[in-house]
Amino acid sequence: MINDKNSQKIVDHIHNFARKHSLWVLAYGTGCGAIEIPPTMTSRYDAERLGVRGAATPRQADLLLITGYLTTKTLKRVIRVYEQMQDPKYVIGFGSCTINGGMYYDSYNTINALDRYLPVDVYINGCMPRPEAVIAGFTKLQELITAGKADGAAKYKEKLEWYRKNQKNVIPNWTMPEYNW
Amino acid sequence: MSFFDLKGTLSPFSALKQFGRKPHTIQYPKEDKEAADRYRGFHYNEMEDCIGCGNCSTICQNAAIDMVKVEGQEASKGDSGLRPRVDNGRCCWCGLCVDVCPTGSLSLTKDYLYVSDDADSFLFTPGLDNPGGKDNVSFFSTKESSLNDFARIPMPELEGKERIKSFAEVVLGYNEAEARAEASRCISCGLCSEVCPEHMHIPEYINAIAGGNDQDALRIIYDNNPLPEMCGKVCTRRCEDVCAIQTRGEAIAIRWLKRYATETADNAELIREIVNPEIKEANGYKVGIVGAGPSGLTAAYYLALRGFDVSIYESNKQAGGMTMYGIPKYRFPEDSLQKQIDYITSIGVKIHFNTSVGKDISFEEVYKQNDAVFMGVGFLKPWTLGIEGEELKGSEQAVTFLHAANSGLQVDVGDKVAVIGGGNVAIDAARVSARMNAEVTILYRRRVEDMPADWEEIEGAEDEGINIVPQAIPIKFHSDETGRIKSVEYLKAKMVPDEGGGRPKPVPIEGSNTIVEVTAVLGAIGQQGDYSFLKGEFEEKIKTERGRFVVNEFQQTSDPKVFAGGDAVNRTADAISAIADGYRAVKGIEEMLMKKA
Amino acid sequence: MKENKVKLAKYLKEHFPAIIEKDYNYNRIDFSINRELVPSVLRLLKEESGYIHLSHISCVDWLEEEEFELVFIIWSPVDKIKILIHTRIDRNNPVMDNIDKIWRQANTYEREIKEMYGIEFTGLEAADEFLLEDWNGMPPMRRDFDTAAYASNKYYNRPGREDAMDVREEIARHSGEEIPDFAKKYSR
Amino acid sequence: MREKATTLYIGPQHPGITGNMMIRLKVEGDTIVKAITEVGYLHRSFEKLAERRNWLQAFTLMCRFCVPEPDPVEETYSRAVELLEGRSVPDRAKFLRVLVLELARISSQLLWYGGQGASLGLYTIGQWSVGDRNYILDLFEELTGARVYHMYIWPGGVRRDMPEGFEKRVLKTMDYLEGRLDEYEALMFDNAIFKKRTQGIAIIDKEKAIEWGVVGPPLRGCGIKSDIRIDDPYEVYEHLDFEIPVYEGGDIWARALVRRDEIRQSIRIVRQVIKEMPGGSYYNKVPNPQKWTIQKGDAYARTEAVRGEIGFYVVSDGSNHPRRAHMRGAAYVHGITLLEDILKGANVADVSSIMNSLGTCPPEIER
Amino acid sequence: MESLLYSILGVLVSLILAFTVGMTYMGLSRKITARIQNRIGPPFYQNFIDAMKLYSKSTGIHHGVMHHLGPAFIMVTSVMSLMIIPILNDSAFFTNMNFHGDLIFLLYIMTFGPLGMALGAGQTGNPNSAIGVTRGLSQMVGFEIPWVMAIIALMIRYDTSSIVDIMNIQADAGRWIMFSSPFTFIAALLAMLGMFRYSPFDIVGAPTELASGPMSENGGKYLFTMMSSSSIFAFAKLTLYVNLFMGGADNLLVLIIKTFALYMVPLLYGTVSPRYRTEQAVRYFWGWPSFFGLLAILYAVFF
Repeated sequence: MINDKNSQKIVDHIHNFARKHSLWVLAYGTGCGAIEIPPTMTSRYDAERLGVRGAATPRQADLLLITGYLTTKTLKRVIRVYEQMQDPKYVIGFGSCTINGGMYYDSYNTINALDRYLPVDVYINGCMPRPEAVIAGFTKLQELITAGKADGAAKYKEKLEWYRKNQKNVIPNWTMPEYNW
Repeated sequence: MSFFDLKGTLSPFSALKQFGRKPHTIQYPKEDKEAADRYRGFHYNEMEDCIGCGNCSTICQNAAIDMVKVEGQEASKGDSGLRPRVDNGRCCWCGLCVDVCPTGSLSLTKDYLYVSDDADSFLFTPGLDNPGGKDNVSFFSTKESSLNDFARIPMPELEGKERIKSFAEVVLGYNEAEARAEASRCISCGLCSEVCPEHMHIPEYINAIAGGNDQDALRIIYDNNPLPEMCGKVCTRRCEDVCAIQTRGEAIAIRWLKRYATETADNAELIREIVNPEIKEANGYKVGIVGAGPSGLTAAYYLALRGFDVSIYESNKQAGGMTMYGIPKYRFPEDSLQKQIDYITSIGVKIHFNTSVGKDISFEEVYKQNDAVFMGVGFLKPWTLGIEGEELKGSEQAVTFLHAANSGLQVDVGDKVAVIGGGNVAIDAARVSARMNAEVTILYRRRVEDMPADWEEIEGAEDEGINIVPQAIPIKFHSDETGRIKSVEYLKAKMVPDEGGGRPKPVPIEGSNTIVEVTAVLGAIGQQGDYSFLKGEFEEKIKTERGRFVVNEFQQTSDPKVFAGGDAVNRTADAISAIADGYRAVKGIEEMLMKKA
Repeated sequence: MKENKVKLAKYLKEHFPAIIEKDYNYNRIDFSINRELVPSVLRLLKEESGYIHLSHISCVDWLEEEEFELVFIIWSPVDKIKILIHTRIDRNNPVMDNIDKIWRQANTYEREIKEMYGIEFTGLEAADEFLLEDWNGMPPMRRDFDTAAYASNKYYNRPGREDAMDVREEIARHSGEEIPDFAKKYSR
Repeated sequence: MREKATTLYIGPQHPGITGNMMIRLKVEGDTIVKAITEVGYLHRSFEKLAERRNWLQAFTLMCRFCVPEPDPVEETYSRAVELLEGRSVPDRAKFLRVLVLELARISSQLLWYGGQGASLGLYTIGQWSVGDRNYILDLFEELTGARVYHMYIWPGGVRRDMPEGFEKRVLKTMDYLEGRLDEYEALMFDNAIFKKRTQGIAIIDKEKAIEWGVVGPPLRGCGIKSDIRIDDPYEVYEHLDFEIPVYEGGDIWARALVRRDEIRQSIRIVRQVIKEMPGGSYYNKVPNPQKWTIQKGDAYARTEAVRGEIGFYVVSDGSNHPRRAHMRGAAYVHGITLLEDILKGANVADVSSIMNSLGTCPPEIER
Repeated sequence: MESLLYSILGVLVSLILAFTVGMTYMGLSRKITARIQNRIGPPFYQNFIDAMKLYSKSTGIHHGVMHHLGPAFIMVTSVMSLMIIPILNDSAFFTNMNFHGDLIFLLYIMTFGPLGMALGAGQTGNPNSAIGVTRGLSQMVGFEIPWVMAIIALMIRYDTSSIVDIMNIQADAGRWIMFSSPFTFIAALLAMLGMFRYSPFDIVGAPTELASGPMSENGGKYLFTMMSSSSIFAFAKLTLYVNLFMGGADNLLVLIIKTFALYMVPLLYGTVSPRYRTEQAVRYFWGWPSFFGLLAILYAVFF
């Protein structure tokens, strides 16, 4: 039987293997942390070794990097972009700003805690995280995928209403469709 | 452009030769490149060195550092018991916290790696969460790079030779710029105010001075100290011992700053105008105070502010107690004291001078006339040396000597004086003698660094040409044919470490007898209380223990109506403790009387 | 440089008697003038004196004085002097003349100042929104806009830090010190 | 035949955009008829935040103004504060500052190599130059303790002295880089296709450059010799021997050549600085930061950053906070109005290339 | 009947072969590029993992029927091309379904894919896709000219429109057409640069210009389909070139060596070149490659 539990497990295993070794990162530099992405992706650190490569559009990407602070203006676009990505999708939050506001905790234009608005799978410590830390973030995500714990996207679907409420709270003029997979 | 750009087509292919080159990729996580020696990674806090001043928390522009209670770190003198905790969801690793850490306990390490799926796991207590960080410290604070100013603004003073010519005040005081600069060194932690017996609001008034608000500073000071000018000049300033800056540098000159603040008002009216105290309506209670020393004056002032009817009984003709009669005038001029006493009397405190309780008026009378009594009687009776020849002419007690000198009486000590002892009284006596053109020698049992006197006083004495002979134990005074003292014989001592862990003990070396020629000897090895005025039932009622009154936290003696303070109560025996006693007694008296009502 | 500055000040004084100068001992000279004359001063300096580079336009909110101060910083590559032209405008009715006809780049500065301070530039042609999106509060760079309060109201701060203590208060509590209210503003 | 104009959004999520901003293009075929920039995606309001911080706390904010090259911003802020307060800086600090600034210039130019290459589809150059940039960042890490946000140049001097043997490592890196630069040039500047893609594209003529207030390499690419390091010298630049590369043409190619030559000049400066580095103190200590007040007044400092002029207008009201710390970003002017103007009539394919050559940097536009 | 069975089986086997080899080539190309770029690069099997992952992704995008059919069109094109192209010389198994005139059919079918793509991408409504498709078609118009010229020259010269015939002619002569008709080869080779869409001809999906052009709206399984079809197509094209100009291959090993060597040409040129603009690319193809194509035809006609 193809659909029984054990074979599903094997299929999942294979899928997870493929997913973790092929993380396509959406090319969206949302904040300062983006400056360490080029070094990570280029010759000195070469994240492509781990199967991490850039993807030009959200449709093709698996991984959204929130590289630091998000202004409300960007948040609106990020939500849109995130929803356009195809399952399974992951989010990595870079540095202090995504965790608790970082140095912009008192700015009127930046959000403080990213996980109120998007499900975050991995946080990387640093301001900004250096390439080693970024790669460590990728490997941590890979571990989570293997363990089947990188389920941010599922959580997002499940708690969509809660996320929407928070999102609408900080984005004054909500002109987006209610959901755009 | 040429018809066909051959070079432009072929030259780029030179890039292909890179194929043969070894890639320079760092194969993290397979191989790791260590962070630089100065890398700013996670914090590390040396828990034992940290004093919990919270300066890191103040400088942090991200509000990332919280001061929290940490297990195993208890508050103690000079340590708030709190330790920094960093929110790595805020931190930007600028390292300012390291650069402002006065102790240098906080540093950054080479570690920087932390990834987690839990956003709440980024709170981090340096030192506790990374005990191994010590070996990894990379960005640390040195005295050179630190943002703290470790050097005190030097206090202008009279030259050593100049000052022994008269009793003019030695310390000249900061000018405005110096005071601002000195006050600006303060990091406002408040560790000082904890050890201050009176818990003065030190960071607040220093901040006020730094900001140029001298009058506010004075107002803050008068909140719980009615004799700030005295404290500003002669306080033993234990606050400076725990100053956060003092851990690696020179403490903030808290005393001199207080002195500066008090100089904003040069007469009692001005003080009153600046402080503008709120005086409560008379509540009908009467309080009698024995002794117009610091504790008595303090109690009187705050009681008067609270609407009590206060009378002080003072045996001398001037108020101030030991600060008047014990402290030489070059340290604490009389008009400074007078100004403060004028201010205290201006708000309604009555002082009965030349009224010695026990002689001119009996204690019982005082006790009956008032609803409460406060005793700030001090230690007047000096300890004697108990060696041969002490009764000789020319052998005197330093306290007596100082009393006489401060009362303006002529005292003849001749031209060679030996002072025995190492406390402030000894130094005072020595320096007063020096001003009487005597050649002074101080004999002290232990080493110079063991002397209980302030180091500034010792230095001052040395500047004035006073010879300090440490490790000298007098054994005999020799007399000349007129019965006057001629010389002091002493034994040299060696320091033997104490097995119980206490400070080393001086042990005389047999046969090391040395004789020093003198015209007078001043003994200054301490004083004790004289409670002969307590007669009859009071002798029983008011308990003493080891020469001191037994009091509770409100300075209440075993007779609920009687309170006591000052040297006769506390062991530290300094002005500020006396003031603290007085202040506490005010609360006690108020509590007792108002509650009863 | 000194004589250049003197010459310049004299030249401007001739044309604009109301101008107030302030000299610095390096290559900077300041002029203050009322706002109506600013465009003519700038035009004169650009076209006649060679101050062709507009380096900066800044705005300072003097809340206590109920005024905005606008500062135009211009530079001459020949004289190598920077001139700061200050002008004060009423904070309650902030209107300024548009100078983007003199320097095209001024357009960007004016757009930002308009958005951040709410200063109206007469005749400025640009989209309303510049940096902010759907902002409907007070212009945020004004001194009376409290960004910390706004942020803490609007954005979520991660819990878990409530056990933080103030060192000063903790010490005072510990030792029984009572800090009077009037002194508290001097605590850190 | 006139096609109907379609609207094309470049950004904010787009691989070709330099940073996080958006350009709305009206396109007919491959030709742009109208371009509207939209910024604000990175607006953190540093200047508002700086007003809440004290003078030294604000300094940690400053390097975040411009992500690709934080050091000139730190330098400008520090110098503005020093001018305001009248604080002097020790000579050694000045040399160290120039060292950091020039290393930052090299590192930023290397990043530009990558950006300009990638915008035209030449990814190899980016892999090389951005990879080699790490060697400069390693030097920074050693000197300042961080790779990108150094927070090294602060009011009164610099934060730490050079570590031991640092000079040697700098020179070694410079030698290595110089060798690599030849390889970059063979790949990029000799390349016929690169020439085809850049020559005659996005021309700014001299008059326009002045009228629009163009600064930095774009200005020098129009044949105007203008560099604040020479015109309004700061730190020790007037004592150093270097040239200002100037090229005629005003197109992407000329700007690229200016940048290419600037790296070599920066290497030259770094070598001189290392050679002539004086001894002594590196820091004229500021007072206790909590209580450091600066007298009333204002100051304006300018710095030649990689993309042009950075200015800092700092106002003090006598307190321990800046009343106003207003930055003029290098790309502030040509990143918006000029870009909109240049894009008119350009090919869609060149948008990214033009942005890279102008050095558009949204974080410093929006701050 | 048996031969048909063989052919069908052969097609299936060669499909798997083409997929595997094509994917491996692309993986290797990433590795080789990486080495030129001073880095290590992904493992050579990275593309298989990528394909697997893309296949495992969900697809929730609906832009209409044509959007779904676009990738299918390309797949069909690739498979059909592969079916026609013989893999090995004189092999009953690997000759596939060639027939007389297959060269002309190939010319037609090879343009079919991009057209299908165009239809699919057009329906997504994404302007990037639309512009990308326009560019792709323009570019195709560019490289088709030298390519068709080269094929015509071949057909005139050898008087056949069958690939197998051409392979046999080379085998008989013992000389590759590459050497006997160099102009034809050069024209075809230069056209091939365009076909492979490596730099400087990666105009269609230029990331920094158009995100990823026609693929902008395609993720997951669509992208998987495109990826596998393009690797099959790449292998088919390479085999075709080997067959036409390099004497075909007697066994698989020779085939792989020859195709890989040929594959290096666009790949290495790509790593060191920036991208042309569309009109520059078209002008390029209409320049030297077409000139050589014309030369080849003239040569074939007159000699």
